[in-house]
Amino acid sequence: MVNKYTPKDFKSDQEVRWCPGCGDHAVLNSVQKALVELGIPKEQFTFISGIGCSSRFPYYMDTYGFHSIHGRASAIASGVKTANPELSVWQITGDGDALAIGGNHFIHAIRRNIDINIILFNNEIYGLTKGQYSPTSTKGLVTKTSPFGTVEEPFSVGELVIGAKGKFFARTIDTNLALSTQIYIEAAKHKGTSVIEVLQNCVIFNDGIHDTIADKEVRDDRTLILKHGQPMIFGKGNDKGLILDGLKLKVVKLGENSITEKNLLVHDALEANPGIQYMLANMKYPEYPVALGVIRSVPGPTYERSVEEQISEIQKTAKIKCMDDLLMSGSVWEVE
Amino acid sequence: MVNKYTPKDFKSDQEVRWCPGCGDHAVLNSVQKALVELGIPKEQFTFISGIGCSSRFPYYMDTYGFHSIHGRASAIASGVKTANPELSVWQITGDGDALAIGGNHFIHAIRRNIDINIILFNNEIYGLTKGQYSPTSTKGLVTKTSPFGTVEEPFSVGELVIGAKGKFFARTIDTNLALSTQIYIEAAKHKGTSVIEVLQNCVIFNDGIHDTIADKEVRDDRTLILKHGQPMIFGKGNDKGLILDGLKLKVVKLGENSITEKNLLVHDALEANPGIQYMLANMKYPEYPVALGVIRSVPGPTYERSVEEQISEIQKTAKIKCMDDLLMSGSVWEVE
Amino acid sequence: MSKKSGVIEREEVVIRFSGDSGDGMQLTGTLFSDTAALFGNDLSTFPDYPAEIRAPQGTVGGVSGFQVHLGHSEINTPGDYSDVLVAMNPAAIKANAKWIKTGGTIIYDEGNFTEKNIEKAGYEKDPIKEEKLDSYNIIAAPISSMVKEALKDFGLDPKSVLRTKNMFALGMVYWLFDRKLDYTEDYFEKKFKNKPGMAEANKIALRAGYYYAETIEALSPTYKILPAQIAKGTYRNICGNTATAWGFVAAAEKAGLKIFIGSYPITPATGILEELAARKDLGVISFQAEDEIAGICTSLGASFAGKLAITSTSGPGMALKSEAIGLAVMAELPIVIVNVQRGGPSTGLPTKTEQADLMQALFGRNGECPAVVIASSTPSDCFHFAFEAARIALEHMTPVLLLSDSYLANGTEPWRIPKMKDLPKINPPFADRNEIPFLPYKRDNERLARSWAVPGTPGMEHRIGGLEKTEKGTVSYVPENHELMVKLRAEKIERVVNEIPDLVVQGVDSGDILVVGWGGSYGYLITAVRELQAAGHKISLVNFNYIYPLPKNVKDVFRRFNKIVVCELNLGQFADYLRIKHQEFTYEQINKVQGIPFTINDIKDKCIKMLGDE
Amino acid sequence: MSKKSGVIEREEVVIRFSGDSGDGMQLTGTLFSDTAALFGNDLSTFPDYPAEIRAPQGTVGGVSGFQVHLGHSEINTPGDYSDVLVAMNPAAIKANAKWIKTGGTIIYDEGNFTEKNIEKAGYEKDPIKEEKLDSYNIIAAPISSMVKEALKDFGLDPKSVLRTKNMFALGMVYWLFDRKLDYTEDYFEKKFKNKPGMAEANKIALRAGYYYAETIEALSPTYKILPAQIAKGTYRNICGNTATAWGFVAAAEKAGLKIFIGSYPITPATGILEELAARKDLGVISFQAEDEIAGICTSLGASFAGKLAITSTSGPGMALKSEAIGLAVMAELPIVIVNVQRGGPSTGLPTKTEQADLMQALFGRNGECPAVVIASSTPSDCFHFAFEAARIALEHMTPVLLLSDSYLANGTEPWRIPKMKDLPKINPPFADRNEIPFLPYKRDNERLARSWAVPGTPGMEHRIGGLEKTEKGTVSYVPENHELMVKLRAEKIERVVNEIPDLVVQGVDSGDILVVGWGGSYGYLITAVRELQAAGHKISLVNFNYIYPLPKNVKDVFRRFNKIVVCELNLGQFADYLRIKHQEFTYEQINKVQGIPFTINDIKDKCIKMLGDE
Ligand SMILES: Cc1ncc(C[n+]2csc(CCOP(=O)(O)OP(=O)(O)O)c2C)c(N)n1
Ligand SMILES: Cc1ncc(C[n+]2csc(CCOP(=O)(O)OP(=O)(O)O)c2C)c(N)n1
Ligand code: SF4
Ligand code: SF4
Ligand SMILES: [Mg+2]
Ligand SMILES: [Mg+2]
Repeated sequence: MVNKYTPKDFKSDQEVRWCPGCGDHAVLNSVQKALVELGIPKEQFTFISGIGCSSRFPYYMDTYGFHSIHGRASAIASGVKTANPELSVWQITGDGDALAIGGNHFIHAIRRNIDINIILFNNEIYGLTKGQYSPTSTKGLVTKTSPFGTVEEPFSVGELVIGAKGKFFARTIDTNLALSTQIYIEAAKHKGTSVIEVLQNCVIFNDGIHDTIADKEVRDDRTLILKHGQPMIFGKGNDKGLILDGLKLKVVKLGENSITEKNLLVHDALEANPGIQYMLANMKYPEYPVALGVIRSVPGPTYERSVEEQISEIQKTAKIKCMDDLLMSGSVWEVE
Repeated sequence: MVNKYTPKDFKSDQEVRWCPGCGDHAVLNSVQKALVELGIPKEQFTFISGIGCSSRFPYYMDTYGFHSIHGRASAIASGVKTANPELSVWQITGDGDALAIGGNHFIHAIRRNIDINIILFNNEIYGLTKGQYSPTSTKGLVTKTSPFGTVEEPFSVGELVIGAKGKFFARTIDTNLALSTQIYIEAAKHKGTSVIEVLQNCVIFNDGIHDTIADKEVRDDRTLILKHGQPMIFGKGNDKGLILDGLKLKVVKLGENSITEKNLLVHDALEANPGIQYMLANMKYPEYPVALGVIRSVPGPTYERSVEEQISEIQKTAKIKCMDDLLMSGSVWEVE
Repeated sequence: MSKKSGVIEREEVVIRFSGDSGDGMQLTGTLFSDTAALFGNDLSTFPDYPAEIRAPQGTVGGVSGFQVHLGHSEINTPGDYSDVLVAMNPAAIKANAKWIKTGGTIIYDEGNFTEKNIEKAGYEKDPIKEEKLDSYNIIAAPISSMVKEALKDFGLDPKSVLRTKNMFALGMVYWLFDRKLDYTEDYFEKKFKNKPGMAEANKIALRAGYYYAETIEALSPTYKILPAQIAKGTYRNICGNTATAWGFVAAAEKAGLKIFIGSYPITPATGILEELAARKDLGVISFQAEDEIAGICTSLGASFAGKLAITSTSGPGMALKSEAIGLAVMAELPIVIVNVQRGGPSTGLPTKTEQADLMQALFGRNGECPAVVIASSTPSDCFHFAFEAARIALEHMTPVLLLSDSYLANGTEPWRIPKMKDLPKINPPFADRNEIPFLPYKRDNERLARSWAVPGTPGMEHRIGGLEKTEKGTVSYVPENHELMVKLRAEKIERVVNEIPDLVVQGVDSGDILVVGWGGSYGYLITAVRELQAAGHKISLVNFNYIYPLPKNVKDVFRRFNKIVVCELNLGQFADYLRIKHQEFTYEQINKVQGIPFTINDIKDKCIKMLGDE
Repeated sequence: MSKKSGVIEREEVVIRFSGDSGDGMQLTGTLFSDTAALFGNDLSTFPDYPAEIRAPQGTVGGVSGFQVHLGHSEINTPGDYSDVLVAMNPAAIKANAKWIKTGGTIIYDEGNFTEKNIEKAGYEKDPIKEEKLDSYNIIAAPISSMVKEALKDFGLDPKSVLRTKNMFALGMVYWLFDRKLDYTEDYFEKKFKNKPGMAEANKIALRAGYYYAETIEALSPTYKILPAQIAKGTYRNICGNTATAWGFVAAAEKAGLKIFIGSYPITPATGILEELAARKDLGVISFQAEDEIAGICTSLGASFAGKLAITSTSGPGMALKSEAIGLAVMAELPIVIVNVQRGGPSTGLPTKTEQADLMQALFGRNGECPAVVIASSTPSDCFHFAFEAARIALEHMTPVLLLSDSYLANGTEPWRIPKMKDLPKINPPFADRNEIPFLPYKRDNERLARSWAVPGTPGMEHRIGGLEKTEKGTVSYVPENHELMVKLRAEKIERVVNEIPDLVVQGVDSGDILVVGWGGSYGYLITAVRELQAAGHKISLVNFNYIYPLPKNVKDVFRRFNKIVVCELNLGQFADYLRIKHQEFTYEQINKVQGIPFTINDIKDKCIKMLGDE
């Protein structure tokens, strides 16, 4: 298939206003690259965002876009998609937008399995309001509203998504364009709510928060890129892997204790029972590598298609075909 | 210890207005019984509810009570407890109140691990508004707003709680007073957010929805009452149990295939890794028995105490001791 | 069926069915009013039930009532005082004693006037005596024992037998008003298609009551109310919530669009969502959202995607929607937000009626945030104003707030069914080809409405949002641009005035008193004003449906009366709004904040006093 | 330090620092104003920055400014036009050209006026020429190259070197105004305690600028502004948000309570939460909630539990809180809800100022839902009105809405520090022993406030909630009870009037024009009015801080002027409110909705025109 578009076709005429060095620039690029690969007519793309630095995203896309209000993007996107299932609907949101004020709409969109693609920019901070902690900030983080360190346990995005009946969850790093692009394509193809957590760097208010695992130097050893059907292998020299030890995951060195690729867990993103995916999503450095890639991708009926089917099913046999029929239905009487 | 109170001490002078036969009556009784056992002075008990049939609960308790607005009980209770950690704070809520409109406050209270006890009356319907489906209604349920059956996947309460970093989750049935009372006591003793899902019958709008498992005749065979440190045994004749089969749970018959009590899984509510508890919380009849009892109970720091400690830590060394100090701090100058 | 003596011909009569929440009074009242309507009476009904699903049996708090006002002449309210009270228990007497017309008829179920029930209702021994109702026309009917008797060989369990008591009572009332049983019998046959036993039992009880009434002949005088003189046409009974839902469906058909309703249940608005959820036959998409915010936001998304967007709620839910209404104003997307008002503030009196959310509708948002406000005034004209709300939203690209109330929502009246071909076509300003490149905030000169380019349309990709912006949609903090946009948005709403009808004065064109009402108090006000007119007073009524903008001729109407009296079920919100918009007039007020409608006498007495003050 | 020639003594002067968001203009302005304040000038400042954290470098959209108005006489606004503009790049010229006084001084960084930057700012070649500023006092300083030079052997990376440009510019300005460098040097020593190199680099740049200015002597005339004639006492600079936070802390101390603030960050209100989060030393509990609803609800819980409950937000967040404010009204719990207003509607202009949330504060709730509304009017009196809001909430058991705005929140001025012993004690009506059994809605006769029994108090167990209820707290749908409660809640708020001060007329007691303002426009209005008074006009000002209820003497004041002109940054909301409350007067209006404050001339010109119309 020859692509009809190039990434440039998705660039709007608006100046990009993120801070120089902000991870958001990279996400914008990878999304524009991914859209090219989807074979979807440009006019079908609709980007819905809430409020936050990341939520400025739709302005920079030459697609239909709605920069809405803080926290409500999941609800608006749900409405768009249910109203017109033909559209390719993308929600752009931040850790505050999706998980603080927007937490309820987020879990309900996921529960309903509405076919929207949610890109969650997780910089573990409120960027736009200049640096207050968010529901994903590490405990102890010093910010403008936690001058002595937070005392709150953060959400783990993957855990919450799966807990809300999520069927697609992936994780990527802003700077990894190739992986990100690939994931956006898979998310778009998945039918149902897809949540992609992007570990995004905010150079101004939370600089380097993902460096321990995202830094070029170390990322091969500290992250594991999952691929469906492939053994869970990672490390600079592809020398490490994951096995199951009782009910827990365990990092092993290939070659040591006569462990070979054969012994490693093979990633099954399609498995409906979330047990292992749940553990994968939750892996934290230094005990484990942080899992990237598509962690869970389970097929299931989508809300908007079920609604569509129910309506057409009912219309097949319905006696009421138009408003006049409805008006005259039930008990009516004539006055002469 | 001789109990200072009897359940009657917790009955207010208000007429109980639930429908005759409603499961809420039983919950009221078991809670009143449980409070007696706690050795807490009566004036410390504070009941916070949202709106719904179940949320009328505080009126019937002779304690401090606040019947607030729909969906906000978790937030109000969080405020009460953080403001005064000495109080014993109980949140009364329904499946609509906690999981529809109140979903966000619910997951955030849990994430913060504020020491409140949340009794969630799950009748899988909106009772007070006369019978619309709720986020826990089984797919396909015909209700006033789903005249052709719902097309939505319901939440599983336990799954959501654990996904939100929940540390205490228990399940009981309205009619099982002994079990319920026991669970309320354990919930009260647990430090941190305790969520108790009560399978409650709404005789008017969703009658018998839990009967498949809750009916006297069948409940021994279709439910499993978990006890920490005890093997997972159930059935009328204590003849069935659970084992782990690979990564999945499996029902076995004791005696068959030479399986004895020894082979069964032993319940560990204290285990921090939620793997098995997650599966237990999710068990559905007919494949499995439905799990009752305290499924998860993991200790951890509570929000309100951490706040308290941070403040007293800071006050120890703070130079500003009163408002006058604050006013005179930083750059000030004299005009003579 | 049978001959009667002592028949009294009446212009109109009010009957109230009252009993425990479990006694089926709502159904009884509905069946009675349907029968009266089919007979050709004009009528108005009002159900009145407790907020609890089942309040404690036998107590006043648990009483559920249904009032029907039927007549040969035009009927505009469910009536203040009842001619006939059917009381299924002592608590029903307690709840209604002061609302029975002197000398009226009370039918009660003797079998339920047990010591226990009498005490529960707060009486010592004899409710009739204690209420000093002895001289009324009292019919103590042994309803409970009669149904037991009638169904004794029927094989029903005792509970189900007693559930037919209401049909026995209804049978008696049918006899009293000389009505046929066939509509009611049909109803049971359909309802219990799969339980023929239940259908039969109810029919037996119904007939038993009818014959009992005939037999005792205590029920004289019986009433005869001739069919009303109403316009030719096909009629049906309709309540406000259904009429509202249908108005939207009609508008969607006329606009060639599908409806999307995103809502969260709340009393007394839920009926709109429920009716639209049932309209899958007409392609309605109903989205039961997780809360009111998601209700309006999903709808707003659907509006962006090109649907006729609706969201329905009541006061507290309205509060939650206010931020998103602001977004709709800013994004200039069409959406109708229905507020079926109930008693407030806060959770207030959820099942009661009030008109106290007017200021909230007008001003309850941050910033300069204008949106059209419309109010329905009768159960059946909810259809018309829902249609109008949708028309204005779609053609002017604006959110429209539609106010109804608990009284309209649940009340019913006969309604002459319109023909769809007689309704105007609705023409949303869809962007067309020659608008490429598409400028989202470019306006047409007449209405100042922007064009609507729906995702999926090639070449019209664009971005909208809640920040201030230029015509092109580009975010702008330029001071002058902001002021311009603020004024354009206000002016757009003001111009709606060109497409709404003038106020209609009911009565003389000038005179002593102009009664001013808005929305759902209409029935009471027009009845009171007509009675005062009949008594020779120079009094007229205007009832506002278009609240913002106000009709053009307000000033012209107001200045022709000596006194202007604004009547509303709140502390004076519309009066205050008029003070803002038409400061030049002086406004008297009649207010009531009791969770119940005005009574005709409320209005008449106060107006007469004011006439005297002249 | 050095002798100067050509010194001009001035009453007051306005200086504006302007540059890219990354140029550190906010810090520069703050350091300058602190130094001026320490010197004894009266002053007022206003920061003005883009909504983006870093808008694209070099563009007008990315310009960040900080204006300081200092004087020997009383200063009430940050000034309209600047005498001195420091422009770090061409875009800064573009953004400010029309706000420089004719003939004023412009200092700009030559090194940054590259072709690329000139083009980015939208100029062809020469910003000064293109803006026709040639005849002004233009100082093209090679700031970038000078700091490079000054720090060349310092071992700093080039980026850090360039970051000291602002200090070079500040040094120049200090020379121009003959100010000392020591406060600024101290600041850097403290700030970079652990990075002495950075401290030193900034100090070097600062001094380099100072000496450069001295050397070139182009900077004549230099200004001399003597210290202001202000009351004796200890002073500090304070911005509105900090003053608001401190007002609450002071009130808590005077009430013997702890503060609980539940809030969600939102521009421009976040500063209040941030300051209170830092006040753990004084025991403040700050709860960063998941959204605005949780913000107010956690606070309301804390109020129930006996704390001084605060929640702070801005317009859109206010919309979300409206349902819970209704609950607070119904439950009659004390809580202060702060709205730091910004440009609206919807997300609007988040960093700009406006006064358009007044109607929302008064009426933005369902039902008859009265709450006290108060507005602050200067950065420093935010302290007083926060204190007042807390006092009224606690003593009258009611929610209080406190309105501030973006201009007040970020603006600073010197403030004479009060002594805590001079502030009144606050006495919440805690229930006492002889109120057992405790009736939650029993009221005291004077204020109609209910008593406060806090969980944990033995024997006072009780229930409150959002449904209508009796004095005992029992839910009640009785019509007359509802009306009674509605009226009692309204009357309770009305009675607050007895405990607030009368309006103060600034100027003659009667005359031609009464300028009416409210809240944050005060500084501009008083300056304009004083200037008109000085020119001999019979004009006075009243500025409202107590909005609901209004002070007692409004009528008495209003009737003594020929014309009343209501000036506000919206389309006329306070004017409309006055039309409701005092319909007997005619109100002229001066309005501006541009996201920026009035200018003195706006007001003066319009007033003069009205005087002419007389
Ligand atoms: C109703 C409302 N509440 C609060 C805000 C202020 N606000 C805007 S964005 C934001 C959080 C931004 O954080 P996040 O979603 O993580 O996005 P980021 O800026 O980090 O990309 C907040 C609190 C708002 N605009 N509206
Ligand atoms: C803001 C708001 N929205 C909606 C409602 C209407 N409402 C009251 S209770 C309820 C749901 C009740 O369901 P649930 O929480 O499951 O409680 P139950 O009655 O089943 O015990 C709804 C939708 C309300 N009172 N307030
Ligand atoms: S503040 Fe942080 S998240 Fe926002 S644009 Fe700048 S770097 Fe990005
Ligand atoms: S409606 Fe259902 S939940 Fe509500 S009181 Fe009745 S039985 Fe209980
Ligand atoms: Mg973020
Ligand atoms: Mg429920």
